[in-house]
Amino acid sequence: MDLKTFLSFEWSIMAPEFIIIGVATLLSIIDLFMGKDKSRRPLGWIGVAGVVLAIISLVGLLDKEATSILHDTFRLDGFGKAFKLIMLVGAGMVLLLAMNYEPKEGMKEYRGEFYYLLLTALLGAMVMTSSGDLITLFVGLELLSISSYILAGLRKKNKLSNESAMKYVINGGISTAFILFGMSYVYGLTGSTNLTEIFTLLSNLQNEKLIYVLAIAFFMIFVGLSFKIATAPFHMWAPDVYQGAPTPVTAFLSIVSKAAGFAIILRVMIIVFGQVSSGNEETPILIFHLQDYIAFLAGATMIIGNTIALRQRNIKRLLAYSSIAQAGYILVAFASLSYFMMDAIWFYLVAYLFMNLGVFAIIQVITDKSGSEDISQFAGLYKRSPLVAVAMGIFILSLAGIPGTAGFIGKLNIFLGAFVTSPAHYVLASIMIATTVVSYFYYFGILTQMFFRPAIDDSKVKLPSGILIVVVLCVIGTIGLGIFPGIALDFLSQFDRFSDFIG
Amino acid sequence: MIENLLNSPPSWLNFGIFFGLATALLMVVLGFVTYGILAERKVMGFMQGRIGPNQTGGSWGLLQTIADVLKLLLKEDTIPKLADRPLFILAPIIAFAPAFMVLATIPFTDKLQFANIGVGLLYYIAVSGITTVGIVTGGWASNNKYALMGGMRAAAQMISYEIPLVMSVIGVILFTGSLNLVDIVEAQENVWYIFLQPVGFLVFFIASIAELNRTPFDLPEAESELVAGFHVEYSGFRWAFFMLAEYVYLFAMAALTTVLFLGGWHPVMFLDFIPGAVWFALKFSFVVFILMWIRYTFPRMRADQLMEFGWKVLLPVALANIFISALIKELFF
Amino acid sequence: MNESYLLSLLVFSPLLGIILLAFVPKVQEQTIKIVGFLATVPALLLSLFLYFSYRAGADLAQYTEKYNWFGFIKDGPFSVEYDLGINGFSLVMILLTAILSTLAAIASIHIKKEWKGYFMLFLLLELGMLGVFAAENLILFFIFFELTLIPMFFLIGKWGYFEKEKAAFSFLIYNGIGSAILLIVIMILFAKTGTTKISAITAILASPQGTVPTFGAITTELRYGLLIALMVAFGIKLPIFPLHSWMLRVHVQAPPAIVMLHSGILLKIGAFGLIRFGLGFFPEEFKSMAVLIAILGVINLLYGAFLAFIQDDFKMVLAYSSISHMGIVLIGLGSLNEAGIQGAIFQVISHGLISALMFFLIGVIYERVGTSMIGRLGGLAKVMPIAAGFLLTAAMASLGLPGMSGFVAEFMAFLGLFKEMPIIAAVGAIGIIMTAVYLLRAVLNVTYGKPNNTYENAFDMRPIEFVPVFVLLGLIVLIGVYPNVLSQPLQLVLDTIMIGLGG
Amino acid sequence: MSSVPLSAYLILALILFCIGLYGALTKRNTVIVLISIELMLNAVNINLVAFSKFGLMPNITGQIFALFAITVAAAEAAVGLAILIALYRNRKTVNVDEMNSMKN
Amino acid sequence: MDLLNQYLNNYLIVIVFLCLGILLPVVALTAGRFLRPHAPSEAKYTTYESGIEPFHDSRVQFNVRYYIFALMFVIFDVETVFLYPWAVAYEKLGIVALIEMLIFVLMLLLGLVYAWKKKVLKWI
Repeated sequence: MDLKTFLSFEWSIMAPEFIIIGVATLLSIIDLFMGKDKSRRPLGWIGVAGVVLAIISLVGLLDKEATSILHDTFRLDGFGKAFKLIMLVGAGMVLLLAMNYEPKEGMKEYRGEFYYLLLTALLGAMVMTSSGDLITLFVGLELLSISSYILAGLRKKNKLSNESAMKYVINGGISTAFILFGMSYVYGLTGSTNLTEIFTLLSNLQNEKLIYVLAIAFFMIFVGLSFKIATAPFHMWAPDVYQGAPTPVTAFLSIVSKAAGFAIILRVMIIVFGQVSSGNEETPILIFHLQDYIAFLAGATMIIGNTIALRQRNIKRLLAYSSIAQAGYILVAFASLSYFMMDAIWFYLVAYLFMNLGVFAIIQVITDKSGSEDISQFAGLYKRSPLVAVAMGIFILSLAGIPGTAGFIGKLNIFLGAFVTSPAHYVLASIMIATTVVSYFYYFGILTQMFFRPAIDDSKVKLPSGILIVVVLCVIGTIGLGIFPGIALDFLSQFDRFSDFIG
Repeated sequence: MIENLLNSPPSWLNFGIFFGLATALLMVVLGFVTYGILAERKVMGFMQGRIGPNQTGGSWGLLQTIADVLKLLLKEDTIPKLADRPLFILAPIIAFAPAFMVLATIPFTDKLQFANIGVGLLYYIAVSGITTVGIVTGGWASNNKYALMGGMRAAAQMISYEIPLVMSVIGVILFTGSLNLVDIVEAQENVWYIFLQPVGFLVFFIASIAELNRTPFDLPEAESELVAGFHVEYSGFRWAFFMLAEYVYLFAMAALTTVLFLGGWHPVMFLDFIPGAVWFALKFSFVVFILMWIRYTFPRMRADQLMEFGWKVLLPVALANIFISALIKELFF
Repeated sequence: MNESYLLSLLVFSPLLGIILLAFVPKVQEQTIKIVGFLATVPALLLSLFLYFSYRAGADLAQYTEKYNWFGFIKDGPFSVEYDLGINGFSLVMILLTAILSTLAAIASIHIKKEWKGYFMLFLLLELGMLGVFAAENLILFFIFFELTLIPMFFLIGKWGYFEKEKAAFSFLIYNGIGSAILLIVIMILFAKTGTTKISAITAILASPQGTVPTFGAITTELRYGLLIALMVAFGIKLPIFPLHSWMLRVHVQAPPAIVMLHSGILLKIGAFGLIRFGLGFFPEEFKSMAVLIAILGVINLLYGAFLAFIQDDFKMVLAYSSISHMGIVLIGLGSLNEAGIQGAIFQVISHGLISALMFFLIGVIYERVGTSMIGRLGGLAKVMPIAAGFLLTAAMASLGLPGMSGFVAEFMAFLGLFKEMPIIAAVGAIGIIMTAVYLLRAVLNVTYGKPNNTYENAFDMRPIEFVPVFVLLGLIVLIGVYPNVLSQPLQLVLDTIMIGLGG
Repeated sequence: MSSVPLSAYLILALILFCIGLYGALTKRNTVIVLISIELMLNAVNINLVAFSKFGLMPNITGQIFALFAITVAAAEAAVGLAILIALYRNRKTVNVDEMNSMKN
Repeated sequence: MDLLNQYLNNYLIVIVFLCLGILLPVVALTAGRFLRPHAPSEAKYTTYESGIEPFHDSRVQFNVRYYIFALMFVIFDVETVFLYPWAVAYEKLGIVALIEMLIFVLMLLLGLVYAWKKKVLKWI
């Protein structure tokens, strides 16, 4: 590559990434040379400013045609833009949470690290979302994962934090190995790591044996990626990690990391395996052969997540199982492989972003204040601070999928996808709705605590300004998308069902 | 004839021939070690104003080392009962085998080289790293606090200095465009890399001393504090193999320095009537002498100085050197 | 089509009250009560206006409202409209809702705490109920349907009696299952037809298969499956025999004003849905299951009656009597002729009025004497002669005394069934007698039985409490004497149903 | 001697991968678990390099991929060990099954 | 074919060296076994430590610095994996690769500075 080609690339399409990496580097340097006793809070604002800047630059790129640079390794298409938007908004809000995260011990010295590790993790997620090459994809994935490992263990003096990080590393390492193993087979069969090339090469594959190998590769990658989104069979880490990690990190893992996980699943699965012929007359496309297995995993995830959540007393652990279940719902959208798949996943992730982030924002305030994560800390919240309780109630209702909230429309979209295919996925959708009803038990259990039970202490819960911003944004998002889902759906329609996904 | 051999398909016959040749080299190396040790003592004596060994085998003490070896061979071999027996036995072998293996790729002259492999330099660095494992294993298996401390220190030191070492040669690779040692030597036909890469050479040289565990960087076996470091529990021939490994590395490292920076077998200026092998031997001996010289004239460093020097001075310098080299190459070549 | 905002105004008028209440300070109890009451009035006035203008011959179609809401495909199928409209049946139901809501607001004087939250939820509940009847779009219907769930959960769980939380949860879970099943049906229909407009779906389902393009085959099996699912979904709400246990708890534990609304309207949503969707979408299939429905009706009738006979708690008696009376609705539906269906609809409305009256009176008595156990009551006629007298009158209405609404409804329902299935009807008739027995036993015990209680604080009815009683009794008698007030508006709907049934 | 078939490499890689997986799932000592994970990752590298040399469409990309895999594996191991050290300071254990303060 | 044979032969030589490297200690030690005396006594097999028999495992917990340096080594050593191919192919890659490498090494330096500032590089 000579200088001319190098300069001929449209570097501007990487602007959001550049901004994030620049801010992350800047923050790490500032943090390094800052006095020990100085407050790190301004750094958080720099981080937020960087994320906002990145969002602005991304919005500026919205009209751009799908473009690839760096020999097709980086690709900005509708899919990338849409998912990056979720991640950026999510990370921005998590930063606001992190600035106001004040646990009883073990956080003071590492506040600076928090911000830039969060940004590098975000960078990994973004790179992953718009990569056009297995290697880039993998590097992005690992940038996200490794940053998250450290983030989970950031409270170095805290046992739970250590343990959660350790478990995260072990599980993450195993899943990485699985993904890589699968990818190595894909590479072996095609001799290329470029997604577009793989797409064309594999669609011409006819050899039965090789298709068999490909199916194994598919499973390895899928199982490995299911770790990222915390679905069965790799969900075991989630409760422990969610519980032990600092609350903003938990929020990050459950939102940005999950969105990234789904982004990579769609990228890899649809592009790499989307057109592989199965050698079978009836269902000529391999992925439709494997659909039932994905559906099985989705079903198992929903059942496991929702039933085990029933007996949790720790609020973060409960939310962990809830997020497993929610991932299962989104997986239903993937398993049904319908016309609406991408839209449904995107919309649900947006809804999930608002509702779950809101929940974590309030959880963070409550648990910081009391030092306990037991669900009983929410008792009488309505008496103590009615508005906070109402906001929390809205988020919980949205998670439960009650109409009028974004969560409901998201579920609607998923159902539509599940039913519109032929044959329709009646069983899967039924499991989904049945487990949703099961989830009422624990979601409304939280509401019971907040509204029906007497308060332990009558102290007011006051939201710091940063968290207040997050909560207000999330309420607006949750209710707004519940009542006017057209906003998001119209926004989505400009990508035309991500038709430029495969370039 | 050797050409034909190399071009023939690999077979057991080849294996036998190579084996014979390698044994010959081994003998040479053992000879070097024997007289290297003697030379070291003599040079030491000379520098310290005394005579050194002079009784055994004539007036210069020529048989002194041989006597030492025999003594070691006949010495009773003890393995402490608390030691981890299998590892204890294995450790000297792990330490020695790579030391000998690295010699396979060193080109002594354009003809006299055993294995001309494409990634010779990488091979050298990679294989030599294994020795560290042997040393740590020895320290660990002894189940002795001195030994363990020595082993850990050795490991810390060797890995710390390995980084400047590998970084410093990048300049050389940059100018040659190859990892093949023969290519590297041939690229120095006109000008030696010591002139193009003075900084690289300096870093390399210092790091190589540390890698060899020689004074001023001989912390792992610091007699006065750790008794003898990782091999405190070893005696007899097992101990001898650690020593042997050390001296074979001295040989190898001096050879590598010659190859990388001193133009290998290339003659100085017009003196090309003298065969390459002699030139190589001369340069090689010079390097060995310098190494000995340093050993006797410098005091041992403190542990903290040692580590911080490696990380805070050598590594940044080596990194900077890479870029200056790249820029020079970009601008002037 | 005229642009009219009347229906929106009607449905969302309680929202105004909610907003106003939000700004009223918690301590001003009197203001809250007045605002809460007044907020129910606009809906009442508007619905009365609609009723009388319809009686005067106005065309209801002019009130239809339709706006694009959101679409899963932009400008294509799979979009959802905001679509309100009424017919005679729903008009009557809206009127009933508005009247009962106003009366329940008056009855809410018995509530003891947290007026503000109570009235906000109360008005939200009213909004939901009004919306359910006005929705012309399945998704909209479902949203309003679920919207009733949440306020009910809180109203029961917070302002109920001793086992309120348990009652709230069982209400939530049963109805959650019901609405989940309903959602599945709605989404399947949506996915297959691409629309959620009720009239459009009716038209598509009515036309023979293959004549109208759909997005998936609607096979006969699917139709039966959907119908059964609908029956289960609405059967839970109604409640039909094996799915009724939640409703007992709610009736016993919820505050009286809420039970008025619950038994008066919420249960009727089940019947409404069954008629509107079950009968409206799948008339053919409904026909072939008529016997089953009639049998279920008879079982409900007898089961409710038997169990009501052995209850100690007056509220339980009324709860089982509700089950029993809902059996009559089913009997009417099972007959599938004009008289039967008209009877069913009459029963829906009549029972709405009667049970509201009964529960109001029970609430009055409970407030004075602190119990509703028949064994501990007795001789109320002496202490509270007026209340006892009204109670007796209401019981008479309930057991179908001629001249009151209950009689008309039961008479027509049985008339219809005797025409079609005389044997089943004969068995069912036993239930009518049972009704008289258990009601008289309970009421006579309470009014004239031996007083077991000292009734220290008992006083007779307050002036304000006369308003609901008079209004309800007046309506009951009006319908009983002059059924035309109902039958005339319903005629058009009945004709449509009969055409759907093929004559 | 040059005719070692591709399948031999693949089987070797698969065996290594399985050994690593077994170790990662069953061993108590976290260090061993981390090493097992490294083993799995290196199995992948064997695969990649074998494909890159003897695959259906041999090219250099596989080796580049392997390089990245090595780097990432190193980073992961480094982070893993760092976390392990922090954990050890707090808990005085490196056993996986003693990390149970969050069970309920 | 010649090239392939050369290639293989070269590696054969490496194997030969490996064998020899292992063989020499084995042979020497085996030979030594026949030559050296064997007169065990209790004291000879004690651990060398001030004359008092240590009564438990001497694998004491050592300073965490060792680990941290090991971690640093792993990171920096692996990064050189990228520098070597770049250096070899430098002529073909040219200025663009130089800039890229500059960024890469700057990142490395940043890491080094980070470690420095965090006092990781300080020995005891």
